[in-house]
Amino acid sequence: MKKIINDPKEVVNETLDGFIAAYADRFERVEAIKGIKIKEPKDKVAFVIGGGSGHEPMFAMFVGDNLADAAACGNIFASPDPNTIIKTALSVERGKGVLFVYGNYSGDNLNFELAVEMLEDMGIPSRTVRVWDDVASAPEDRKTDRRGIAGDVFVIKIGGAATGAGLSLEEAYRITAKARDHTYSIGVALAGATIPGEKKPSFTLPEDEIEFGMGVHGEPGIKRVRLQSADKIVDTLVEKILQDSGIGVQDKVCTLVNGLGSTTLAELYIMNRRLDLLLQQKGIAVHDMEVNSYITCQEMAGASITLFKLDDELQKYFDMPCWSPYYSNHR
Amino acid sequence: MKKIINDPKEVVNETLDGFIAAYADRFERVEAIKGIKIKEPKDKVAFVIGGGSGHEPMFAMFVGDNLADAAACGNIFASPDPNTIIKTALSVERGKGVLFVYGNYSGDNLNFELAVEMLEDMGIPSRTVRVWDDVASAPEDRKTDRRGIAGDVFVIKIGGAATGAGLSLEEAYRITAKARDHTYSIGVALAGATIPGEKKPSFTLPEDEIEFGMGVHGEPGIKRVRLQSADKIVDTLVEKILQDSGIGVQDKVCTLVNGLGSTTLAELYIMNRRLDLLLQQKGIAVHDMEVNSYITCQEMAGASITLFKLDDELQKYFDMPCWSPYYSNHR
Amino acid sequence: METLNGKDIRELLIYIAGKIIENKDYLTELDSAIGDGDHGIGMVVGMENVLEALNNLDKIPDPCTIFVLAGRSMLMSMGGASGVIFGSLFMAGAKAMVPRQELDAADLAELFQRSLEAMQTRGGAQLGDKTMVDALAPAVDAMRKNSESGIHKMLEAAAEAAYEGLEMTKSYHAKQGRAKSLGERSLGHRDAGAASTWIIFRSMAEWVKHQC
Amino acid sequence: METLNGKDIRELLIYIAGKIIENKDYLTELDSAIGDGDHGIGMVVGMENVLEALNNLDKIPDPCTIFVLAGRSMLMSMGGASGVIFGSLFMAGAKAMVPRQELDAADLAELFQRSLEAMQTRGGAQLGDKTMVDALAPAVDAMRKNSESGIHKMLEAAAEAAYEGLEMTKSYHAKQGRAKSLGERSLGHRDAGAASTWIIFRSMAEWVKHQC
Ligand SMILES: Nc1ncnc2c1ncn2[C@@H]1O[C@H](COP(=O)(O)OP(=O)(O)O)[C@@H](O)[C@H]1O
Ligand SMILES: Nc1ncnc2c1ncn2[C@@H]1O[C@H](COP(=O)(O)OP(=O)(O)O)[C@@H](O)[C@H]1O
Ligand SMILES: [Mg+2]
Ligand SMILES: [Mg+2]
Ligand SMILES: [Mg+2]
Ligand SMILES: [Mg+2]
Repeated sequence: MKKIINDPKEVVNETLDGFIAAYADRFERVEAIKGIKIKEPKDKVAFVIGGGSGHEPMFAMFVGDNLADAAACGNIFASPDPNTIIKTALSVERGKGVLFVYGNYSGDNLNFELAVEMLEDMGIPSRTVRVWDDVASAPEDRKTDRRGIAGDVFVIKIGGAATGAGLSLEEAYRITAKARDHTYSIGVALAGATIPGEKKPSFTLPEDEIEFGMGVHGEPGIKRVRLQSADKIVDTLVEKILQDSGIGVQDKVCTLVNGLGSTTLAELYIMNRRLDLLLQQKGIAVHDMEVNSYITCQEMAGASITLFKLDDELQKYFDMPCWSPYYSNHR
Repeated sequence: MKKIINDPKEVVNETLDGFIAAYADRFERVEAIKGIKIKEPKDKVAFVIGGGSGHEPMFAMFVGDNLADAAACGNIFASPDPNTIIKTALSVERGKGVLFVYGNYSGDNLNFELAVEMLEDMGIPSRTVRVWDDVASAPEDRKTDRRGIAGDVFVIKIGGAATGAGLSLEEAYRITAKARDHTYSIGVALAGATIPGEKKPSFTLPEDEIEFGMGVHGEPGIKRVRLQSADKIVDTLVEKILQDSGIGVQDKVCTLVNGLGSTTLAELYIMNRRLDLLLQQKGIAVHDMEVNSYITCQEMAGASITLFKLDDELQKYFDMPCWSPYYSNHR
Repeated sequence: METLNGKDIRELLIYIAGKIIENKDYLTELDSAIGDGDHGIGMVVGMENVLEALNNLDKIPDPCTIFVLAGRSMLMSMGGASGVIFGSLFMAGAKAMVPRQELDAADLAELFQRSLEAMQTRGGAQLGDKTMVDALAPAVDAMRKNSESGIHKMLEAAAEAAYEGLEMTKSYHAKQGRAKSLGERSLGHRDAGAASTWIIFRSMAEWVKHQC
Repeated sequence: METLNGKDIRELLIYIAGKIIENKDYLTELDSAIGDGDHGIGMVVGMENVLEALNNLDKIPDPCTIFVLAGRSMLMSMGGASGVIFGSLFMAGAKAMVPRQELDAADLAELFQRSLEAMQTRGGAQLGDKTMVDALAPAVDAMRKNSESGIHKMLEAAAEAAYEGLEMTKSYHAKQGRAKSLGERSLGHRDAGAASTWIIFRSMAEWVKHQC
């Protein structure tokens, strides 16, 4: 795969530079490391997100008003190191502690945990919400083994709103963890992706096959089948989510159809059409539908569906206005 | 190329359905044809855009507040037919005439012209701005032969603001045409794209080659070279635009780095970094930088750079707030 | 057969539609080389609409009305350059003629002559611009020259002239349509619309031959 | 050589770094099969940082400090699971030891034993979970068993045990790291981190051998 890059090792660095060039009025880099922060963090619990790069706009571009205060960025598909995490957190910490949200991966867990230990050694209270929304990645009784995928969006939305509302660390943590526990996703992959600077895609799929449950780094999924119609694909994804989550009649959800990179908006909307129809049929109320490529995986082809189950409290925070260059709430 | 679709012939139709499912509070379909409109058009000159589909979010998803009132959508890479254009225009016309913006292609010209003739036969005054921003597609003395590519974004932004400000058809036309005449783009392609339902990509490029000046439908460009660094690519693109446009010291511009489909945001930001640097070096002031995939070409890989030269009048309309699901002005 | 009535024109157009649909991939391939690769798709959409319109006729009107009907079906459904261009091919000339129950060879020649003129006025393409005009203009020319030899001979001559016109497009720089930005690089490639035009005239000649 | 001083450890680590960098594509390939294909990239980033740190030393500190320095360079720069895991491999054990000017075979065995424990506490991986622990644990075991035979023999035994551990990972279901969601499908594949571990121990044995 050809890419428009300079030195492969500088991809993340130069991406962040280019981002700041476009939004220098609002954001700045954290000195010496791969972090992005809002220029003038408010006097509130610091809300810090992070993870491997290569999923743009996630994570760096979800920093903003009532979203994250800062993002710690790793290399492509690699968690940031503890040094990056700590410096990023310190750059926006205002004496009220730090709430972290990141995806539940070995690498992220190890690095963020270490960072949190070091922060606590420095007397800075920190809480962590790991996103584990991918219902395909482990059975329900091993929920905490599940990967974090596109559900990040909802957890970050709520974390940003809860900290933005001036809640205490404990309270913001409680609500954000609840958001996490109300978020269910599953994806389908059609074709692989190449890490910048590498020659070969990290996985390939035969020209007539697709794979359900594949992760956003190309981690293999649960079932490989022949290419099916969009409607059939959506039926499978939704059925799996409803089964796992128990979401049903009388429940109210927000939805996200997330593209993985090279899948077109048209395809995502064709999926959304079917999703809308299914939810209507099942008597599930829809509060909001999002369709976009928020968590990509280089030029991987495929998409995921996320359902975020609302209760009154979560809806209140979901409806709070927010803004970042790629995600904003216009309600 | 595998795609997540149902019947290839229903791609546009189902895309629009899925879009309305997500935004039913604001938009609706125009009955019986492939058109999208805002639900409650204001009492002003109707602003209608359109063109072939397959470039999502352009055109359907640029309908919104102080943007287009409606969009007439053709099949993938094919202009809408006159019937679609007329019905779409009539659905938002409020007795003050219609301003059309579309890309300068044989097919669009023929179909929109025919539609405009029929509308005028019905007593509805109409004006048309064809976007011809692609400096690679014809020399300056045949400017009106140039193709419309990502520059659409700026022309639509200004057309939406000018009609939204309540200007007369003539006045809105004048300002929108000026915006068109201030817009310059050029692109580079890395890999081809496949129309849904077709088996083969409509063009391919060798694994180590890129092509400057290629159009957003894969129309061949002006120069094929070996893959280069992002910086070198941007240098070539910017040089060509500056040469052609005469933009230089003391001028003020808005910029857009537009991805064609499968090119990642990271790559676009790496390009933006260099663009910012070059403009600084040349003493060109930057009012705003946009980085996104607004005008795609299925899963084509590549990007374009657009410079939009501001004067006081254009800046005023550029700065007016606007909103659509994929494009909004947050100033 | 020395004249064609409404029923004949209907069957003729249905035959043409079948042939265009058969050749979808060939047309798309030509358009891929120097255009955007959708010409076959567009023509098939148009022809399917023609088939729907012609298969659902309550009663058979006069031949010009059938041509107009087919042309309008294309014009109002296909989109793309070819929607207007090929819609006009069937519609513009037929609309301009005084209605009559049967068309003889001279009438047919006149009809396509008028279509050609309307299309050039609208699209601005000249001979040598590498468009369907390069196949259509010689075909019309051949029709006028051979209209005294009867419909079948005339259409054979038209088809042959269209084919030669199509082959000639290989040697032209494109000046209209998507390929015009290509300059020299369009050399060596046939124009997709000219290929459709050739298929249309060849199909007409074939259909008439089958009736003999 | 029966003991290693600071200078030796520095050279040993530089040798390891070179070997890991040489094997980048192999490591990435293993990670592609059941992970995300970046293990080679991450290890190279870490090793380049180790090289930078060790090549810019003003004076040579004691061996444990060098190990800590190298481990911290990895831990604070690599990210990914392997940043913490392989950083700890060099850092955790060395940090826990009483500083001394030279390390003998038993000291080395103790150092890696302590690293293994720290790593398991932090990462939670058990033998058979298909991680680098499957190569490290047998290697440490072999070191303890062979610490009386001298550094070279001990490291040869450790490298061999690491290799056997690596080969064993083919028969395990992954229970840690990215591959854990794969279940049965991880069978037949080697763990990438175990391969790095083997390369590290093999390189240590090689380096010591070259000094004899
Ligand atoms: N101005 C024109 N006059 C005559 N024919 C034209 C003109 N522009 C395009 N064409 C014909 O249309 C064909 C392309 O049709 P099609 O691919 O369906 O449209 P599009 O270019 O919109 O994709 C060209 O091959 C050419 O023969
Ligand atoms: N909890 C853990 N304990 C020990 N080793 C682990 C653990 N998680 C992952 N690893 C090791 O790390 C390797 C993956 O490293 P790497 O690819 O660099 O990280 P990532 O999984 O973040 O992409 C695995 O092959 C495995 O050996
Ligand atoms: Mg990784
Ligand atoms: Mg087209
Ligand atoms: Mg075409
Ligand atoms: Mg990995």
